[in-house]
Amino acid sequence: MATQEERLIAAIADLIAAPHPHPVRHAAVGAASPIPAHAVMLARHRGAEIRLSLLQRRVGNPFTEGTRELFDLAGQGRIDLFFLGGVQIDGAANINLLGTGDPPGSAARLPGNFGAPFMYFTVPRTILFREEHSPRVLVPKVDYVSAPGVSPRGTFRRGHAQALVTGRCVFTFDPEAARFTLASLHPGETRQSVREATGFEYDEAAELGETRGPSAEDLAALRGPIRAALEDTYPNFCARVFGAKAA
Amino acid sequence: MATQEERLIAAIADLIAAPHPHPVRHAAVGAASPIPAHAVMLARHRGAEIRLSLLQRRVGNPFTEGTRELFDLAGQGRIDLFFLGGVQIDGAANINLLGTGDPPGSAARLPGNFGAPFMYFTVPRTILFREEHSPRVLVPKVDYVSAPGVSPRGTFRRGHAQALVTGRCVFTFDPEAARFTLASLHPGETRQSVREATGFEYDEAAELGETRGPSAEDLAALRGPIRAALEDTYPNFCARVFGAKAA
Amino acid sequence: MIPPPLLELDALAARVPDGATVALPPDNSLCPVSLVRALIRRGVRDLHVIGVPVSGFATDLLIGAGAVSRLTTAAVTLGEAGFAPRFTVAMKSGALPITDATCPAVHTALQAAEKGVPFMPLRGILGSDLLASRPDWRVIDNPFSEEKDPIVLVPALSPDVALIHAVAADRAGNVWVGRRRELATIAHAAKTTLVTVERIVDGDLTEDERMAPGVIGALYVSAVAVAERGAWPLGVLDLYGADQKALDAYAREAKTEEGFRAWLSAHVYGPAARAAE
Amino acid sequence: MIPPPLLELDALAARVPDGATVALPPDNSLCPVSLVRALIRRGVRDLHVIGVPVSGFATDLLIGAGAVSRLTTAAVTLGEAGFAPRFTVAMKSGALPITDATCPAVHTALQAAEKGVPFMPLRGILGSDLLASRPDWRVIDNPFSEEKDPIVLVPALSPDVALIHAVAADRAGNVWVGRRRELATIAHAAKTTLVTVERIVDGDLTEDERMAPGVIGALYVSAVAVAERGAWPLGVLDLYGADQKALDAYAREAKTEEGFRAWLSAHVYGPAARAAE
Repeated sequence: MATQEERLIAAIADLIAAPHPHPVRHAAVGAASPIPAHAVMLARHRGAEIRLSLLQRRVGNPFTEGTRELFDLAGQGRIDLFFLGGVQIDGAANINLLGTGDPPGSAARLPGNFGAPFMYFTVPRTILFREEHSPRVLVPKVDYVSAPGVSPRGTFRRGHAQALVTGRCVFTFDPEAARFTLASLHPGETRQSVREATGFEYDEAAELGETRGPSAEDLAALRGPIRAALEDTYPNFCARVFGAKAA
Repeated sequence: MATQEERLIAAIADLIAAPHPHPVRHAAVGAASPIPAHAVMLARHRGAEIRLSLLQRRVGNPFTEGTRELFDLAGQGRIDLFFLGGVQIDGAANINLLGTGDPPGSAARLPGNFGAPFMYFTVPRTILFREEHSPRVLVPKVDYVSAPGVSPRGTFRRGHAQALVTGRCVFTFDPEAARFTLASLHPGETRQSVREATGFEYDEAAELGETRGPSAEDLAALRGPIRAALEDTYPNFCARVFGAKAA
Repeated sequence: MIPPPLLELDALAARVPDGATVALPPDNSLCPVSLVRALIRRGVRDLHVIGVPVSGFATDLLIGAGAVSRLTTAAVTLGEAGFAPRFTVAMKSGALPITDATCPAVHTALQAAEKGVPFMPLRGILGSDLLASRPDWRVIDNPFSEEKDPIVLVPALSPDVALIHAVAADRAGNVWVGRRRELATIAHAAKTTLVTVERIVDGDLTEDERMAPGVIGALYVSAVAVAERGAWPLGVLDLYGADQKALDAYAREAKTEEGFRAWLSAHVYGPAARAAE
Repeated sequence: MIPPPLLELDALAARVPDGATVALPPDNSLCPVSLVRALIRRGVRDLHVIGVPVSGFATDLLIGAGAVSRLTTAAVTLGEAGFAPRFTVAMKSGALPITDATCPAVHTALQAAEKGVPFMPLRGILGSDLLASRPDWRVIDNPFSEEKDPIVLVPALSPDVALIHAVAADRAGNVWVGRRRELATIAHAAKTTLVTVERIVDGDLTEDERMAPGVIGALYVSAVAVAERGAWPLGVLDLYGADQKALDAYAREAKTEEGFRAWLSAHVYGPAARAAE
């Protein structure tokens, strides 16, 4: 029986492997993103050739030019996939990492923009991920635009959000229309339950299936070799999701 | 008895110590400049607190960011003194490192500009040094301006040539007038002999003495501890000027 | 070539003037926490703290101690320990003016200072509210493009003081920070660089080709003090890890002013804290 | 995460297409001379060679072999051995189009590519004939200055191929260049980076905090070949020095076309030269 986290990992791994004009050869994942990191590892386990750079590993991180290197890599176009979230995400894929209220941050102040205002433009594929799926997160219009979901023509931009994965469903994003489309429902969700939990407008795919969960082989990989590879980087997550460590 | 090289070293050391709005705390010297390097060492021996960065030392050079660091240092304003020469130098302190003829380089092609077009602006004190003092070197107008001696107001520039030292004399430079002034004659030279060997116009100091040579203590330092410090960097020069190495 | 002076920690802290613009590395990058504690003991005031590129534990201490009058940073977080408690309180009360940034813009501003140019361009950012909040940034049309191509220019940032922790210093004042090259950029960009180190080593670090790539040369270093375990409760490369329990305890206790004061008493002002330095 | 392939030297040389824009480090900075000899053997043509920031022995070989159709560099010199003979002859005959530069402009152009921006500013240069000869550079008024403040903008330069020599590679394809960080900048800026190394080492260089600061990560490395003494007659850090006698002999012999051909026969085409690689 797969956990919710394992289902989300599998859903993101499916998105990584989905047909897309820009293939993923190199994905970068931040310290606070265990589910995306596991998803990249699962996509690799399934056969994709992807380099995974885990940021902020204390020992043995892949970068040798300090924290600047991640952003230089993205600027060079050498990072194909990045993950972003936000305290708010709106229907045009604008993301808010800074805070809510007017002025922004007065209601709730979050840590800040990090690299999002840059990475959303320079990395060709972004998967938005936010487990909480509620009207306070998925809003009609973000209180603060850390980075816009789409840009006017003539703006340097390598890509956009490919999809938004939440605890309830997967939305795909169409940058031409600047709109999300509900693509699949996680087990137990309905068109109606998602509609009620979503503060922004979106379209619905005609054929709306259940989000594909992890296979038995996926689960064995996640609980075995992938856990072993990521345990040092995400000890708390691994203990919580995969249970006590095998001796 | 001092050699010609030792006299030039002493003359440059005197210029380094001369009153100037910008004191020298850090001098950088290239691989092809043994006389300036020895001059900085002599100024230090006489008591000045100067850091000397010897560029392009194969082992143990002071830079840890590659060859870029020299130029970044200069850009930061952390290099106070640099030395430049040229295949031609004119009366407005324009320097030509590239070549002669029309088009430039067609008569004689030199290696190229190196960092001169940048260093002449970003380093507050430049001492021009060219041992050959002849009408073909000291010209009315350089065939190619690698870097200009003066710049229009409103141009970012930290300083100018302080002086020009040749095998015959020392000229000081006045950037307001964009003119050199003959300041001292090396032994054996006269106002007339310098005039005849100089292709550009210049002024003459009212009191025109002989360029001060090295003291007995200077010579002992040059032939002893300074030689020992620089022998690895300038082996050919040290052997030629200071004689066979003491066992 | 007099090397930078080797001082006692409190003497190093005394070199940070009130009102200075002070650059601090992030929590995972040789952050000089002992020096920050010494600064709080000396009662430093009115600092403009720059997070390079983000801020964490050390900045939260300074905010709680009332030493910060402005903060410029791409984010403030204690990482796994959660939100930075004194930052969160200060933002809620509106007491702390903040200039928000984004990580690459902080690096770009320091690199511009490192190269001695007045600005550098940076992609992205266009259409964000971040850009709207930064009147000190400019947007121009890329002069090299035939077509309309707006691009952000970030002005150079030269902090008054860079505060960093290094693994070691040699007697010439060269310091070793390893792969954390952003610390070199901070030192290059800053007017003054004050460094705490785990230890002093013999020999010249720039003469060892294996060590040289991780060195910040002495000519950028204004003064050095030894501070063993000087990043605690943060970590230092592979020397020691972050003390996650201590950070979790801080994140919990410092949620209240009272709890923060108790933390300061125990870990900054207390005799045990002083004796440990 | 397939590592870059480990090839034979000639197979590495085969990856440099005719007509490519090729960046080469200077003579004192891990210059891949064995690879350049292999390129000449394969008869490479029509290269646009970029000196980073200056050019020396390796570029002179390529010029003499007729492989260079354009040269962009801040200077060409053999250092203590004097002028570069085939460069000097080519300039005299007018056969080699040259784009003159200045060292910091070369670094700036590569750093712009490294950061993914279309240009970077650079101080100085104004009023020089160098500026007049570079229509690809622009002068703008510093948008951050109240007063008139002209400044040069240099466009980003992304070479097709970077050719570098490194001390070692690990089996993951990470290569160690030590303090020669300009090699990292070349690799970051280039589309393809081909590396010769003195040797292959066990373990992961990025996992060793002492080695990591001198590493160019595998993700920038396209392919690797072992070339022992691969910089000869140039030197490699503290491993071996330049062979000054060999360089002096080259500078002397290559002054004539005949002498240069003889040098190639002995050191590039000869069976001894091949056997040595």
